[in-house]
Amino acid sequence: MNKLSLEERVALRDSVHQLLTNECDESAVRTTMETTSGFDPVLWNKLAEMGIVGLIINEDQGGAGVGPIELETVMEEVGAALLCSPLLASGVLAAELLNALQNDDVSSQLLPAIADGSCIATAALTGQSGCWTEGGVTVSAKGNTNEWLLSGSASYVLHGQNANVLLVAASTSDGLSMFVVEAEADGLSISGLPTFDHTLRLAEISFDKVAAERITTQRPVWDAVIQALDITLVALAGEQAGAAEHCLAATVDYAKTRIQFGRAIGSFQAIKHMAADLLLETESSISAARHAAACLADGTDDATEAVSLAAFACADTFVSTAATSVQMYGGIAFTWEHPAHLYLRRARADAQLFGSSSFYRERFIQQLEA
Amino acid sequence: MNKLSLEERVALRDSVHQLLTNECDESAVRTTMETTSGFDPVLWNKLAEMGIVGLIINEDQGGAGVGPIELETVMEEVGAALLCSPLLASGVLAAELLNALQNDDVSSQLLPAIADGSCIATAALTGQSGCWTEGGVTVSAKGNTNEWLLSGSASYVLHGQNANVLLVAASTSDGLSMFVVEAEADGLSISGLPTFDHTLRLAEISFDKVAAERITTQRPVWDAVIQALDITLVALAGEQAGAAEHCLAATVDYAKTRIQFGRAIGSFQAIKHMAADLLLETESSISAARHAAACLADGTDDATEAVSLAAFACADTFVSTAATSVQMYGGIAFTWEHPAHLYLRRARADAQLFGSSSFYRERFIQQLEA
Amino acid sequence: MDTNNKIADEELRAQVRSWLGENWTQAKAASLKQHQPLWGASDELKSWLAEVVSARWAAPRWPTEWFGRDLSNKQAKIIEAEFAAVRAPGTGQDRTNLWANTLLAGGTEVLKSKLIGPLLQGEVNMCLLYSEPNAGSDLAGIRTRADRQEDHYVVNGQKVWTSGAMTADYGMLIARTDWDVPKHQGISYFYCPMKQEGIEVRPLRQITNESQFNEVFITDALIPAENLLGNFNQGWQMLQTALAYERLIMGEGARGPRSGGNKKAKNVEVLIALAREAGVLEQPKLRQDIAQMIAYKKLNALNGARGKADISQGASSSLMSLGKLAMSRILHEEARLRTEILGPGSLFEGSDYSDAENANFLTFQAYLTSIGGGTDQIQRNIIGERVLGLPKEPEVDKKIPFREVRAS
Amino acid sequence: MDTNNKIADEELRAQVRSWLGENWTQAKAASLKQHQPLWGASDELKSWLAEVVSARWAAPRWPTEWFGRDLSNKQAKIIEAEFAAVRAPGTGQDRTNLWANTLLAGGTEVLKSKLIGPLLQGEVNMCLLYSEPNAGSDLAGIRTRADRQEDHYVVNGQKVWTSGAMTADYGMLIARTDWDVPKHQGISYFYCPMKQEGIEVRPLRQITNESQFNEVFITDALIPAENLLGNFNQGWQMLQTALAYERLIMGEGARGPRSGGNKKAKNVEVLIALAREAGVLEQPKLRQDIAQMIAYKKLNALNGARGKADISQGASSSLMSLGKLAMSRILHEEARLRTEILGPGSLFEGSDYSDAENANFLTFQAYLTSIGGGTDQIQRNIIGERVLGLPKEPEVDKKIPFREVRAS
Repeated sequence: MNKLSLEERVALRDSVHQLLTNECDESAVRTTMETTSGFDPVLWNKLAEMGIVGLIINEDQGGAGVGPIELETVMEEVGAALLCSPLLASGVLAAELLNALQNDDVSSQLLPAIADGSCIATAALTGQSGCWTEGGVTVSAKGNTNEWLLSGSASYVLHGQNANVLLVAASTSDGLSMFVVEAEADGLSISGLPTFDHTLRLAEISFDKVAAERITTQRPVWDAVIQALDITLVALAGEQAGAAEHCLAATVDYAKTRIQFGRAIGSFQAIKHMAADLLLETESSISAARHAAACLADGTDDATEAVSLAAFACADTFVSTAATSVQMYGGIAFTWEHPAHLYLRRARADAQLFGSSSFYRERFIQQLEA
Repeated sequence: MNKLSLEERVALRDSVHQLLTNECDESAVRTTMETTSGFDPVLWNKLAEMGIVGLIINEDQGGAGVGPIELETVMEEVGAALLCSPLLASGVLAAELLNALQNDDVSSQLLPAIADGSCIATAALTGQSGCWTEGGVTVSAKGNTNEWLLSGSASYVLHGQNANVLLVAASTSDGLSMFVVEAEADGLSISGLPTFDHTLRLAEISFDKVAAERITTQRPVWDAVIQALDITLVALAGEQAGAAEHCLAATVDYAKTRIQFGRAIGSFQAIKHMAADLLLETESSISAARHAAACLADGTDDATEAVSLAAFACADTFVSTAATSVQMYGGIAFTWEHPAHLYLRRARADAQLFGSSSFYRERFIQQLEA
Repeated sequence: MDTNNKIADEELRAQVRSWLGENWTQAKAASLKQHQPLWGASDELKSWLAEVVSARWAAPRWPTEWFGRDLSNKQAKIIEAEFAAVRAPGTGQDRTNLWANTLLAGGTEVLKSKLIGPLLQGEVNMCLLYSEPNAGSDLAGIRTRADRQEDHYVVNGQKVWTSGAMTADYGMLIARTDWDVPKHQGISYFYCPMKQEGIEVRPLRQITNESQFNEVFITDALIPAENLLGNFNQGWQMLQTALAYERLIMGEGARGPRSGGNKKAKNVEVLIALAREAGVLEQPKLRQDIAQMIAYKKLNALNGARGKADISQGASSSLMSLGKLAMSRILHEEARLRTEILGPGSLFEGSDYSDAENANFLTFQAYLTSIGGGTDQIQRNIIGERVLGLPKEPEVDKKIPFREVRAS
Repeated sequence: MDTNNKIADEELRAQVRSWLGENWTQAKAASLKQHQPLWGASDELKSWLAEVVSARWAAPRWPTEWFGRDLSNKQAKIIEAEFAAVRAPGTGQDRTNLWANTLLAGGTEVLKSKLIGPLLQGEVNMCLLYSEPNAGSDLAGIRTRADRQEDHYVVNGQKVWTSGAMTADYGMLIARTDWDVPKHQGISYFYCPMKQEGIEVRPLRQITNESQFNEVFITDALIPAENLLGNFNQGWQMLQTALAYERLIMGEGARGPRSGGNKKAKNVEVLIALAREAGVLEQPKLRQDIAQMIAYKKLNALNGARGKADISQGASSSLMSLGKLAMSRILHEEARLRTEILGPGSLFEGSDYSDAENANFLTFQAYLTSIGGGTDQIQRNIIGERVLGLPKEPEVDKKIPFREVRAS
């Protein structure tokens, strides 16, 4: 994995910011979020061309070959802009899962297409319970070296309805394995779920003896899943921190110009103190996300601890910042036309995507106890 | 049990208020709290003469024969004035425990002296764990009908160092029983504990084969203890609500007169909004304490639920009001000479005396589930 | 005197009971139970109200020239009790009919003669035209203007957060009539006819994806001169009167269970049931949070009951002003808990996911309480100033001509 | 130039290393380790500082006429690194010595000649005479007066929250010198001699039952005219300079672990250990709360590290202004958790109950952070205004003569 220099990272961030400013303003988000696929293929291709989709895919597989630090940087911009895309599903979760499984054949087969955006991949790792531990898997596989059939169901599959390829965790008589399933496979049924956050796409998938290719690996499979989830959590933390920072900045701008009682409302302590408290939260979330990214990149001992911290700190901060901003705006944010509720919806969704804040707080203290 | 009319209750409250204004101002509290006994015998006698010490003791035992409603009313004044006295230990907990055990001989022997203040009684119900359930008892009794000997220890005994008589819960081979022990009995060792709230007196008591009189009763003993604890909790809730209300009122008065930046500090939203939020809390605590008292007096089905609610609502409110008031006062409340810390000390003590808020929140939801 | 009153009380009770016995037939009761349209009264209700009004039961505290009986509050309560006993609607409008009370308090004879009867009879639909995009917390900052021309006023401006504007016949409107005096001194209060060309009503889509409110665009709309309430340029005082009626009505409605909390409120059980169903009721932290939330609800109900007991009839209670702030916390916290109970199940919307739908709806709808009708922040100012007596902030725009007041 | 500098850097490093090798003997290191008195420097330290000063290592960034070497920040850091490597104190005072920096910035030549050397050598004890009973949050509201009489000022008034006043030789004092101009414009800044008859120092007993601070009563105390810092009546500006030094020093000190949080801070383990010892570490709600509290601490440390990395040397960081607010929450929450862990065990005080003593002490001591040096409320104003750029409140007393300003 390479690391960009600070200057290169700033340039990367600027270019993403510029692209999203041009192609992903509020009106574009509102249009895209009401489409069936929930993403804009043109923008998706531009992101792929820019190297964003393949950011953490090795250079020899067509990716940019950088790591969590650069990913987190990009995701702050993604969060601020409320980008609708399968980036997290395909370019992060699925890509890192393939990286982690260290099966060169499968990686060579899938990663280049993931990196150039032509193949959208995602991972099916949990069932109805939405429990992101090994026990949450509710797909089982039967077969032998050459032929495997999957049965059962998976849910909360990010952009499952847009995927060309699914990476599916399934239990076998030998323990857990990962499988590759084509989206068109017989016996596979993918249903989009109606999400409260319209910028999000989730699917439920049922498997009725679906033919699948087993990904052989030297690693314990759930370890690979955890590696993939950890970088996904860091990316999500970046999205949350960037979005929270954006919410606060926009609200503060409004508070400077909205006049009531002959004064800008931001001159009232009620508003000013809410903003000050939120600044502490948003700055802390940025610190948490960046620190987790740095720890993952450096492979420090406390990386998992840092990821847990970022997971709950950023989730809680985005929710509270988006929620408080509605209160600070007042009536205007109670209208559909105002963007505040879009952020609050995203914040509530992000806070549940891969497990709750309580789950990660518990994981955090377990790591501290260890 | 009689109930006073509203007018009589107002008169009772006024007379207590008058007495405490005269004899229990801040300087009297500061003097009394640094004495060994931690109460003023002269004021104690006046309270007894006024009927306050024997408030819930039947008239035929020398008491006023009223109930929780009147007691709660009085306790609001007691809390506001930070009265230092064994009222809760002797006139409430011990007195109601005797009422509840329904043993006429023992009651006739003890209650008149408790009511007139000449005998200070208290109850030893828990050990080192401070757990106010039957499992928390760590005194055991051996003997037969005529002769009982107690061994073990009790702690958190309210005004144990001032008591003439102890009511002691002890386990026997037949289950739990209550015993009367004279403070001068052989083998008894009473050690005052150094309390952070200087207006409080607690003792640890060890029993080395101490001769005791068993209080025979038809009721399950722990039921009687719960009855006594419930009215004690209501009295404590009244104390907490009255004290919290006083804290807020005093702080608001200060905020009206303290000038900074050419304005009363109470004109700043930061202070004003803290005060408004506290008013919601203090009014709620008064409602909770009075409602619990009314439910106990009427013996309603949900009386225990109402007591639980009052227990945690009033404890939390007094702590948060006293703590927030220090912040609102600013530097001046950081000095020993300012009374704010006396209330904060009392609030922190009251919140632990008979179990934590978490304990009563759990009891509350159990009652709602039932 | 006491004896005289007692006889009158019993006579009155007998009278109303007998009248109800004759007129409140089972058929009417049945017809009124169903088909209550969202806005405006049904024909059946209107017809019943007409009977109540003509028998002078609708507003018994009011003077006899305005459909009333000049009765004391105590005796009016007797009538209300009899109506309530048979579940007949229509009396007590001297307490609960915001529109009629405001009109009676400030209307011209012409307007009162024209509308008080129809208002009591449910013949007229109404709405409120107070808030504007730039005058929310600061209602006295309104910029909708009304200019006198001969025997009417010409109105231009925009109002927002209006419910019922689509069906309303009249709106109670505040508009600026003098721009050269301080902000509170140049406002007038009108009954504005809504069915006219100059009034355009557009539904306002809310974050809940409902449209409970409207925006109202006003372009050269006309108001007859006799539709002025209170004095010209003294609309702020008239507004305070109307707001006081509104708070009184809302306060009674919002206070929750009448008993101090003896009965377990239904939504309490719902939350515990929800947690049980989701299999998380045994989680100790959640139990603490649910207990605390239920406690907030019970304490608010107890405060309401205590406030009701404390205050004398008609007076506003300090406890009442706390209710809105308390409800705001309760609703936001309930939404948070519903979300926590559902976990990832809260991600969805639509009729197949009713638990999620409830949690998400409440998350957004809670702002209607914490923002609508004065934000929590404004409410804390009110409590701090009016209840606790803390001094007001310096008001930079209070004494200058409105023309010079800074605006967004 | 780059090459020249590199050579100079290495020369400098060699120079300081050799000097330390000769002068920082093991005996000195040992004598300085022990017996550090609470107020003021020990004789051993003073004697060492005198060596450091005369070798011009104490304040290398300063001009040569004031014991310095006129070095760049980068080269000064080389000296600091060498001193730190052998744990020798005394250098870097051009960053850390509040008293000397303030004096250098604003003092008269007479005063600088008299005191700068002794200040660097630890020969002079100092205290701050800023706050007054009626000027806490509003420091510009001070009422201690200084009146010029011939070649000195006569001072009368009262100061509070002074630490070290008992042993101080001088206090940095602000006093009002003109009552007829607005509040910020009539203040002057002095080095006030403390060992004189007109100064009475009384210990202030705190709620923690300690006496870390004093009240200082000033009655006709005299200050020589040359002890004025900055210009007459421009003490407010001088104060801002002094406060900026103070914040810089405090900020560096308060930022917590230098690494971004790679190492588990010691007090984290203490809290978990405390819960384990009390047998409550397995309670799920407590685990959540402890995790959150540790998270607050780590996040604050991470913010500090990020702020340090973000800002260029010497500049004040917006993240730094958040640290005080963050610490306030952390300390109050830690006190709450310690109390919850102990339960009824928290009721006690005294040396036999050290866990309770810690919990109770911290409960009170936390206010030193949330009130001292500007309350959390003032701090939120500062963050809102200086960091987020929100407008100030109307200031009613800013432009009127101080004589007319309302006081308590």
